Amino acid sequence: MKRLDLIFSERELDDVLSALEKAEVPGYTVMKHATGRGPERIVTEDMEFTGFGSNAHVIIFCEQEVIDKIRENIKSVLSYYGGVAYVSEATPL
Amino acid sequence: MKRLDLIFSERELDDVLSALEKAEVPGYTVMKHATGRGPERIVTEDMEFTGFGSNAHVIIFCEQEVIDKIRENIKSVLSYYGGVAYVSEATPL
Amino acid sequence: MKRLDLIFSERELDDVLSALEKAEVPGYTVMKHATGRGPERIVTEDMEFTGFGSNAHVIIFCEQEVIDKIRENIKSVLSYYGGVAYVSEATPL
Amino acid sequence: MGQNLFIQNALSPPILFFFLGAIAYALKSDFEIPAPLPKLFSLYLLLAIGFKGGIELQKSGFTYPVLPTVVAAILMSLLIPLICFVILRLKFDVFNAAAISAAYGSISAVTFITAESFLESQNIPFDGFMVAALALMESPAIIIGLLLVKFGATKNRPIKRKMKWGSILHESMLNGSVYLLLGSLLIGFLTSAVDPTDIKKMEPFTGELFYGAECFFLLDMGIVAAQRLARLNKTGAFLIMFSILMPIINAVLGSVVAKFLNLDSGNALLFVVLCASASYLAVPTAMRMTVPEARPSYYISTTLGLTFPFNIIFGIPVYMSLVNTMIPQI
Amino acid sequence: MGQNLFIQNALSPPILFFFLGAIAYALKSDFEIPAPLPKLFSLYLLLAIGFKGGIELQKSGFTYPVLPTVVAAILMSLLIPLICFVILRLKFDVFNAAAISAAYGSISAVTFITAESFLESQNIPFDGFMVAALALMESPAIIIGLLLVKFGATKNRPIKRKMKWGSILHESMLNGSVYLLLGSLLIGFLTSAVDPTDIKKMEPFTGELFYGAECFFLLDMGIVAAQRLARLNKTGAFLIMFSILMPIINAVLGSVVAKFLNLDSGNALLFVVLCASASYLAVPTAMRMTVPEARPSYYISTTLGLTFPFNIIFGIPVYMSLVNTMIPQI
Amino acid sequence: MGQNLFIQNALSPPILFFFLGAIAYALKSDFEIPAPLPKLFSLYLLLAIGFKGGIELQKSGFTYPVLPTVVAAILMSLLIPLICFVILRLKFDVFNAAAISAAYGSISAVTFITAESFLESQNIPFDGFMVAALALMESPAIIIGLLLVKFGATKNRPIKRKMKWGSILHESMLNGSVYLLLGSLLIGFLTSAVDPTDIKKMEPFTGELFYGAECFFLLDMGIVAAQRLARLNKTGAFLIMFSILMPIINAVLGSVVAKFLNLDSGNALLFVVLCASASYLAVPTAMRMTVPEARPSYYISTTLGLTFPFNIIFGIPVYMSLVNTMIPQI
Ligand SMILES: Nc1ncnc2c1ncn2[C@@H]1O[C@H](COP(=O)(O)O)[C@@H](O)[C@H]1O
Ligand SMILES: Nc1ncnc2c1ncn2[C@@H]1O[C@H](COP(=O)(O)O)[C@@H](O)[C@H]1O
Ligand SMILES: Nc1ncnc2c1ncn2[C@@H]1O[C@H](COP(=O)(O)O)[C@@H](O)[C@H]1O
Ligand code: NA
Ligand code: NA
Ligand code: NA
Repeated sequence: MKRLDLIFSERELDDVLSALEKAEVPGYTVMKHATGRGPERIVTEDMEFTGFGSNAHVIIFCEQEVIDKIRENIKSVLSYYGGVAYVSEATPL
Repeated sequence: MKRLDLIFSERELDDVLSALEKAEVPGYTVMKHATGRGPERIVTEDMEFTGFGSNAHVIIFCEQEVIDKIRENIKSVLSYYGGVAYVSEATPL
Repeated sequence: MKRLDLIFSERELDDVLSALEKAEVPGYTVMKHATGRGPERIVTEDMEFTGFGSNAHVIIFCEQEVIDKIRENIKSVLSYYGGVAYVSEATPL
Repeated sequence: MGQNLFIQNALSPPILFFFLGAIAYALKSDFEIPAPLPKLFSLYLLLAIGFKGGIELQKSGFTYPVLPTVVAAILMSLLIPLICFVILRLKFDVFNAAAISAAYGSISAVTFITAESFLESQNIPFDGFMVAALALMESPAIIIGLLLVKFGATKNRPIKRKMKWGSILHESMLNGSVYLLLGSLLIGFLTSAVDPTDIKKMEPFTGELFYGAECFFLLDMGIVAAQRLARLNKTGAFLIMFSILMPIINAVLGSVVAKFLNLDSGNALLFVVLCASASYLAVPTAMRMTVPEARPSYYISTTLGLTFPFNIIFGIPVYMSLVNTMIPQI
Repeated sequence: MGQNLFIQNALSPPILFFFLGAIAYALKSDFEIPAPLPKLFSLYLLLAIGFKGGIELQKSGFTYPVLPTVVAAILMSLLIPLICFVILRLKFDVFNAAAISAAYGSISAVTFITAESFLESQNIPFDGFMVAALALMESPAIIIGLLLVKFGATKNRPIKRKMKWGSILHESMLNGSVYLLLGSLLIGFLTSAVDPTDIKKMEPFTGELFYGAECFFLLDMGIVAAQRLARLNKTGAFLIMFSILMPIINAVLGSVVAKFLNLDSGNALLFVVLCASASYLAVPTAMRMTVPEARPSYYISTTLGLTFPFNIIFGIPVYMSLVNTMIPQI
Repeated sequence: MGQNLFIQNALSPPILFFFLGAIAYALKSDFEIPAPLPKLFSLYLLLAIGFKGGIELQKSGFTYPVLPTVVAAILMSLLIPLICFVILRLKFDVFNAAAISAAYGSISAVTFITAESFLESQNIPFDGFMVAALALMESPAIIIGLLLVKFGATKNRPIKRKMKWGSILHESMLNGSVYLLLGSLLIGFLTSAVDPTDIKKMEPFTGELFYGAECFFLLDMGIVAAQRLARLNKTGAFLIMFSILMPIINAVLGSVVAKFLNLDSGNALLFVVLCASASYLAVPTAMRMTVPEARPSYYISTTLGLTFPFNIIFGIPVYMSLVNTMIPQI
């Protein structure tokens, strides 16, 4: 099994989740209120109250096939607004 | 070393933590307020104020033996109420 | 690519982040409000309002070289106040 | 007159803010109230209504009609789930039927508050002791729901899910929101016996602020209800019908009991609203813990997405007309 | 007299709490107000000013000078971005210039509130309908900003970033803070037409609490503004000059229009403040969504880190002197 | 009379809400107030007591007995840690002894507030300037604690842990809660000199709301204290004894000083409570940063889990009796 970590602005959350649903992921977990820095931008806590939005961290445990299905859609969202996506190995307990 | 990720309803947090303590984990980290979707249920933010509870994400870094000790207890909690548990490799910095 | 997970008291966040900047990480993500237990201490939610501070979980995706550059500085912060640091493998999506 | 009441209710700030929230969701506005801010308001509202109810109960004492009304309320919270259960068993298994039934036997504090605000702007008096009825209708409904599972499904359940009396009582009495409501009621009751100046010092917090906080909370409830409503299509037509018709049936039952108890029209409306409303706080939480076989979406989505908005928008004025018909005002 | 005004403003609780926050950051105190608590206050302030504005609008009706003032405000929120755009294009590309321009065409609700508090402690009367002007200046500024991008950069953009009218309107009208402000205005307007007792019940929440909540929020704004200011060095001298001088230019423009509209000095100050202030809520959010090419640090750091503190600390008393000079008081 | 005072205190809303929280934990109710809501209330309470204290200080000026009382309070916050240190060194190393000592030299703002509420319901007058004493007792206690480490453990510490004067002062003066308290005090002091109408506008927020917010916060403190109490078994009998007996010793010391200062019974009680209470906000935070060798559970669990509940439940009425005995009322 694989583990996919996505980190991006929470304002794109709906787009990302519907991309995940389209790829028929078995499930996902969302953690909001993440801050951070990427190659260009810095995301701070005060962006939460200005409506600008902080980051969301989405974790998906799934098979390799699902990862392959996800790739295109997710990449197009992340290339537009920024964000990162990494895959690693994971075994069910 | 191993890394164990557990995601489940925060209402089971006490049960899970005492299962971890029983297996003598060296430590653990808890992140609450996670939302998500599993095979059956969808967990949304409004469940926090209704008392229904959102998800907790628990991370444990430990040796393989501890993982083996944890397995039975954790699985019985997760099979009852739902949730996921995945193991991956990790090396101390 | 590597994935580095750091978990430590949020009061050391500024020190850790400037150590990361010095090592020229390409980016990082911070999740605050984590609680947990380590070998010595237990960190609970009420520490947030007493000003004592809960934990921060920092994730960095970077190359092995950056990890090597980070090591010394991070370890000196974590050895002083406690906290954990683990490295694992990650591939860009 | 019924139509008039409807418009007056629909144009009151709490309902308008509820609409504002619901429309935000419908129009895909990015307006939101992030967690845990709604929790702050729900905790505040429970504390404040409990506390004020306790004070009023101290004032009125246990004279007529306090005790019979409270007893009748408790009986209704036992009876209604049984009726619901019979109806729901036509379509659902024991677990789901019991969980949904318990929700309808219990009450919605926010519906109750909205009804109080409605009475206030209609200048119809009502008594504070009705909060005691409210506070005491949660636990019995949970207990009856769990008993329905215990005896209805005893053979099908694996051993580790066998319900024990201890945990049934724990879930029904110590659920966070029940506990806060009952506790604040008791504190209000005790304090006002001892020291009325302390009560006065609480007034700006529990009293004056209340209406605004109610509006703010309903703004969030509007978003949540709309989200739930949007997901209701998966629950099927039977349950959708149920979540509109059952409140009406319960309201009619309630109004008969209210007439029998000889309540004034204000208290009668509150009694009817208690019967007609369904719980989305205590009961779902308790059911989730003890009856994991039931689908939460059944008992949360219906109560939050349909019964709750129906009651505050249409129910309250309709029930008022009903009460006015049955209990002629002097 | 100008200096006097400056000191009186600087020693008022809102400004002092703002300083308290800013100094906390400067001295590296660990004092902080964790998310989402600032959001609670920003939601509250928007709801309260909207609601109170709606009530006042109901009272005044659309008599003179309400309509011309509101129309003039809308025109200013269309004109100012155009002026800004011309200036900013000297140094920035279309995307950045348009995004920054939109921010300066729009308004800062907190600056407006602070100006109201200032007028109150000066005992200078002003009218509640100015909130309607405030509420209606956000969307046009966003629209003009997006149009500048749509027509100014049409060739350079990849197809998927082509802007559609639907999304321009959506971003400009349904942005969370615009929506809450306009919605609350409408609710205040409707409710006060129907039932004045409901209004009275809201008063402790939306009225009495307001000043304290404003101070608390400004405490947080002090921290945030100082953080932004500290990061401003990367934005360059041109933008730093712009974010101080542009408000002054806009204020002068605004005072001319205010004189032309024959506003009293209180309303005139508010009008000037609307022109001079820049948005850090609605506009940045809308720009982030629709013009990702623009650097957020340009339009957030300047508005929050420089223009906002400049306006509340120096701007308000200076603009007051300006208004006093142009509009002789009787 | 002592018993009477005890019952009157125990039946006041703040203490009852504290019990409600503690019992929730004891009975394993799932009732909780999620982070960061408790932070909202702790920030609010610090801001409000600081601000009101500043106003009162402006009113009273630095006439007798303001200055001597404040100076005495500061001296007590230097003396008490020294006494504690001597006692604690019997069982603990320099680091732990110093950290715990600093906590007991400092104060608990919530204990102080509870004592004020107690005096109000007893109709015993007291002066607002006591808040200045409160605000000025945090930093000296921290400094003395750090000095004890600096000079007591200088040889055992690795170089990088050598304490510098700069960081000692930084930790003691710029700790978030100390900073907010002192800052609000200053703002209240300045504002009330300049403009009394601004003060009036703050009153609903900082004044009227205060009692209710205090109750809400104590509800959370009840949960937290009970959690800490449950974990106290690991700290050993010596520390448990210490955290009950030391407050009493400090109270006796304080009452002698209060008599010497010729304070009225109200101010005397507050003075005694300041001496007897221990810090769980500023001091633990400062110690955590500068003395990581000390175990936080020692200085937090005792102050929060034992000393704090002991003081608000038993301490306040006992100290009142003590004050009444020593300072005969006219
Ligand atoms: N190398 C990285 N490691 C961890 N998180 C990252 C990294 N790069 C970017 N991020 C996260 O992704 C968010 C969006 O990045 P950006 O691509 O700059 O818009 C940042 O705010 C970070 O939270
Ligand atoms: N495949 C998955 N990947 C990531 N998170 C998951 C996955 N499946 C379930 N979860 C998380 O586990 C929670 C409980 O799942 P469930 O088993 O549906 O009760 C969900 O709400 C998700 O947050
Ligand atoms: N083995 C572990 N697995 C996961 N998290 C840990 C582990 N050990 C420590 N932590 C986290 O690191 C924090 C600081 O640990 P400590 O070294 O005890 O100060 C703890 O509060 C936990 O959140
Ligand atoms: Na009911
Ligand atoms: Na403007
Ligand atoms: Na003390």
